[in-house]
Amino acid sequence: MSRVRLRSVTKHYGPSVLAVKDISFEVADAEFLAVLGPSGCGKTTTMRMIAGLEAADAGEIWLGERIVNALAPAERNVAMAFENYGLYPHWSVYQNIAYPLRLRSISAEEINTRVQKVAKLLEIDDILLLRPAAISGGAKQRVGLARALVRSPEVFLLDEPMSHVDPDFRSQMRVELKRIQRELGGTFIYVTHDQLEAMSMADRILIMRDGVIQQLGTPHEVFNNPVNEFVGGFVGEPPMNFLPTRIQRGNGGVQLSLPNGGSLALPARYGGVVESMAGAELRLGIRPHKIRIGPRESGEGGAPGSIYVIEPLGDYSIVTIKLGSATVKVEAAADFSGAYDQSVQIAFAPEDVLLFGADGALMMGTVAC
Amino acid sequence: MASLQLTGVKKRYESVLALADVSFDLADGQFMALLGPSGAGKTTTLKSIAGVETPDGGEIRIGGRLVNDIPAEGRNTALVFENYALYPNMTVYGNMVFPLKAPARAEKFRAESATQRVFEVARTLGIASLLERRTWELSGGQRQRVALGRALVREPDVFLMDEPISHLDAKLRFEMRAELKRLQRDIGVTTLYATPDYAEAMALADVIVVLREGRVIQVGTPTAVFNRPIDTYVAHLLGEPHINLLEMEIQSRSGRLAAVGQGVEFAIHPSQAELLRQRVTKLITVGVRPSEVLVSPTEPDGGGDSGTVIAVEPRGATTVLVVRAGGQQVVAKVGGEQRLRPDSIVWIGVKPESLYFFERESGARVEVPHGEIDAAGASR
Amino acid sequence: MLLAIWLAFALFPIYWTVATAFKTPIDIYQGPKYVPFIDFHPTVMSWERLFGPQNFSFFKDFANSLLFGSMSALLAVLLGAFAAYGLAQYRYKFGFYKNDDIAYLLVSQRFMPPIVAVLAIYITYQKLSLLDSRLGMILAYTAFDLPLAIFLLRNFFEQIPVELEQAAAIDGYGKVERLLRVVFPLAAPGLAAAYMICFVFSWNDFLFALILTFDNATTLPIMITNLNTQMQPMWWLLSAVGIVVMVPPVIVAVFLDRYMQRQVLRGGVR
Amino acid sequence: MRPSKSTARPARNATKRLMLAPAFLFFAAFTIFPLIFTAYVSLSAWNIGGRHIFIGLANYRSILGDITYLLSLRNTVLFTLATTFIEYVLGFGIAYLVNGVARWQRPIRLAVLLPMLLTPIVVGFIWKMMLDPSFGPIDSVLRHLGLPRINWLSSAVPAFMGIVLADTWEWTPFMFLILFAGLRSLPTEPFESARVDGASPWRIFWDLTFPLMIPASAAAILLRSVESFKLFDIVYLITAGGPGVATSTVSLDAYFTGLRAGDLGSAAAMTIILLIIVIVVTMSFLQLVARFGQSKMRPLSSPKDLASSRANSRTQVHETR
Repeated sequence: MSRVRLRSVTKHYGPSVLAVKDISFEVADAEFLAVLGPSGCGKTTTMRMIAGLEAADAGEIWLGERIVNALAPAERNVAMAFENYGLYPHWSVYQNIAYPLRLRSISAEEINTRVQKVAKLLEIDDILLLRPAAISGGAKQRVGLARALVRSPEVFLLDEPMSHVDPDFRSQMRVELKRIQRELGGTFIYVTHDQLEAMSMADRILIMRDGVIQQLGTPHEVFNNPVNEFVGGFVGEPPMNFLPTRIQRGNGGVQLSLPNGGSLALPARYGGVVESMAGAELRLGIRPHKIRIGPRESGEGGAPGSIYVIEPLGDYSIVTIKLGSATVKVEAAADFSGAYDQSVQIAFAPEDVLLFGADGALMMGTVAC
Repeated sequence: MASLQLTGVKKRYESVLALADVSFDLADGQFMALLGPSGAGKTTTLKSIAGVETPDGGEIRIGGRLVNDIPAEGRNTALVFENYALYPNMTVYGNMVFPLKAPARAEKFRAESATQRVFEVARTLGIASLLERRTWELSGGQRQRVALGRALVREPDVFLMDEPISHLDAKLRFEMRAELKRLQRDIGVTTLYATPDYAEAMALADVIVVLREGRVIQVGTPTAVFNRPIDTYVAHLLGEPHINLLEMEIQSRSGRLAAVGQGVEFAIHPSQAELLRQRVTKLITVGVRPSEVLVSPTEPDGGGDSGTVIAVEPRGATTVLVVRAGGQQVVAKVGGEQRLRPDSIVWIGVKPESLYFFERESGARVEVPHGEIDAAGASR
Repeated sequence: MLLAIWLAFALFPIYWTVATAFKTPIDIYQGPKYVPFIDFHPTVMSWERLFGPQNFSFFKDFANSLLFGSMSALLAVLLGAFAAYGLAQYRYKFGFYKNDDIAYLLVSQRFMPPIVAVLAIYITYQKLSLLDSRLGMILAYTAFDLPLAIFLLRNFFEQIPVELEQAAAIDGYGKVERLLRVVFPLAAPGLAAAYMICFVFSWNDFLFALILTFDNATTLPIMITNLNTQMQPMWWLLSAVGIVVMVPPVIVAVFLDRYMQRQVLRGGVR
Repeated sequence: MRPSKSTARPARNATKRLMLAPAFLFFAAFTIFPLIFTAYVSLSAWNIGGRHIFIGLANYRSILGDITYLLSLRNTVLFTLATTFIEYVLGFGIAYLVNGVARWQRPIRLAVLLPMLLTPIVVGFIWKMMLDPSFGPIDSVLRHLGLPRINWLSSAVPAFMGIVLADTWEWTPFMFLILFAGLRSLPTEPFESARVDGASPWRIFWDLTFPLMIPASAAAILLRSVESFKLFDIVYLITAGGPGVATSTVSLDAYFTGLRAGDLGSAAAMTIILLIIVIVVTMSFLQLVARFGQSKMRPLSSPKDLASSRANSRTQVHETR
């Protein structure tokens, strides 16, 4: 196992498409790194460059103590699981998993032991003799994963390895995969567009957008201290609310204006930082579970609004509230009831608020992390 | 707008029984969700109602009128397909005006009012600026809205939707879900919505019909189905993370009843004790939702069962823990501020009133005898 | 490199033919001459002869080839489209025969050496006075093209998502209108492609024309063999006719190739 | 499970059948009827004027003793074997090379395909020119290289080779077309995973490319060999079967016997025998592919694998239905 380093790596497709733009990061030995972003953000390209399936236009890719830019995939000793399986269609599941071992002149018994072991781990030991065409998409994905895990490479590269897995089985697989990684002590790079997968498995998350790194941090960091609006909106479900706001000097302190005549008084400790920004158009971010429906209490901010939609979800409800032309989603109790268009108040505490500038960058974050 | 009734609808494709027996009533203006995994018969049900599949038996009534022998073009339904099925040879406008130019409606919407109607709906859906576009130039969310628009322009008697938002990204899905619900309520159109996602079904619908292998197994309001699932299957289907289903035994402990499993023991609420008393020493499946599992890093006053954390999934606002206690594995959903590490020791407990009891063999929930029958008819 | 050798091998004979069409008989019979303007002086002599007044049967044969190709392709595509649509859209069962078996049966005609059928057709045509008739040739070519059209179009109709026609039904359109407004517009590229391929097959045929025609209904390939059988083959003239015969299939191929590059059904579903 | 595509109710069954009717009509009139009729003619003494009497298998007996026919038959079979083999190997190679070309692929592809698009009779003429012993370019090239001149069309073996050469020129593109399409439709991901798994290009070819190309190869070989059995046009034009009957084929022999010599009965018998051979060859080839495909596609199989493969294929059928 080794650490992986990328230094100023850039990749173009054709003259006009910049897939990955000058990215640098390091994955520690035995770390589980999730690369998270929407489709087209460059996350898969990044992984394929590490595997050697794409050549970087510029920059260095290090595996352990080697620069591998010039090496063919076969010489890099990496294992990869593909989103669309990449299974050998004419061979059985067993033969698929065994293939990388057979290429390495390992004895037949050893191969058999290792294949059986990994198959049991991924619960595919009962389909070892079937061909890929005869098994479900989720099972194919597990076979692809097994073929990667059966090896002992420098780094495991996993490209959306659960996207076709039955949702029912996915939560179990997340737990299993995380456990396998800890047991193997392997370096994992895991590409996904699903923030839940990234949050629940990774030691650190690398968030990308349009070929540029947005943030690299632990799940707690990216959730609680997103560096910009994009990260704030991408991580967390239901997504973070964003409201237009403006800094005002009010009765005895600094205030944030809220839609529909609402306001939020900032505690004195923030005053100095933002006072200079008075009048600027900003965006206020607040998580749905940090908003309360009800009259505001002292020290809280809030605004009047009306109920737009109520969505009961069993454990809780999501209530969408219209504040003039803006809307916010609020996580309310499971038994929340109310009439459509009924007038309500929302309230939240200043320490749960994030402030973003016009360019989307974080200006003021929560203290707690 | 009209009511919709299905009675004993059956459909077989060669060796596969798609619909074994589907019956339900959908009142005028109601929003009903068909909930079930793929293969449960949702799409076949929708297509049978629309008239593009012919059921082998049973009756379908729209607004009281038997439509079995009326071809699709005569039924005035609208169906939003899972893959949208936009006509690639037409513009967005062409797609949306298409149903209005059909022979059956040509009179009602003459050229001028058809155009107006399309503009009106396009404006409601925020796609008025896309009308001249070709369908392949649109993003997934835009296509979904065009499909919705094409369905809405005709003022259908019944509005059918087949997983219309399942291919959108997470953020858009949250937005569209709320918009759809509000839109349906504002228009008041009778709606049947197929989805495999329990959250969509609960969030949107007035009534949920749970389908399994071509059979209706439960009908009820979202909260009724969630809180009073008819069996372990429904209990498992609704809720994320899934409900914990633990194999236990009812035992009498110094006069009080308790559910006892390997390494865990839950007290039983007095209100349920009466019902369970005759099952003492019987094997039973106990259900407890992860959000109802109490986890504490120190031993609580009343005691409890200790276990080892084997997985920690931070999700931001919440954290999901997998705890191994005795021979059982229990999933718990706790606050996001919880910072437990794998291998730490915790104590778990449950409030007695949050337990569900199911027959071990059949999976049927042990019925609570009185006062809990839901208005929409939880029993079927 | 290997590829370049093959390309030279593939292209040289074609070049040779084109060059020959611009030579005089003397250039030809003095042994091989390769490069125009250096080796030999290009002339349009053969072309004058071909289009000139004292011409033999060139215009008649050309018109026949064109007529047979276009009409038989039209019929084959029309009738083939019905069968192909049916096979793609419905489920059939005649005894043990289901869709795939029916399609296979119809297409299996292509496996039969045409000489087997053509003798019987010769006798039958003789009886029906269809020998050397234009109608007879069109019918024979239609039969000859039909399996091909069915094979191509069935694939094509199967690629049209069934949901599109279902959507049109729900939108309020009857069967005929659904076909006209949704299915056929979407299938138009496939119909065009099948038409062109059928045209070329009819156009290129030699055996049917050789056996079933002798005067009125002869086609260009027959003209070539007639010129060829003379003691001193008029290579210069033959090359010119050959070029005329070669051009339509090549145009069709270039056109189809461009066509296949484009995604035909993009944006339809999802 | 695949939902029925039928949007029809029972009343539309008539429409459904009507759609197939014209195709079946043509099939009956131009395939089934001629087939039966030819079989009947083959059992008769039937001359071109129309007089005929039933003579049983006499035609078959006489043609099977006829050296011209036997030679034609041998030529047809040899010719099919030779061209199919040569064209397959060349076609695969060219497809593989063109598939690896990044720039100018479209014009190269068209250039490779060109010979196949030409009207066969024109191809015949072109090669007659090419092979001409006095005025043809091939002859002149051989002369320049100081090699012995070959009198292509007037002695038996070179004439046969000349026909094979012309056919290879014309139809290798067809093999290329199908094999190239096959290569292009191969999924890319298995090849990428093989690269990551550490397989060399050589192993990738033999472990993946070749086995995955078996269906395309089988289709190409089958279609091409069936076409080869029909060979008529270019031979008619280049040698007319000559010198003597050295390059005669069954189709050619039947044509001359039936329409030039007027003995339709014998000609019919000749074609029926050809048809039987084509059917037998096609069937046994398909059988061979099925068996070869089984073993070649499972090079690692253990007995246990083989035992399960039958169950496996059944599941597969079920899935695709």
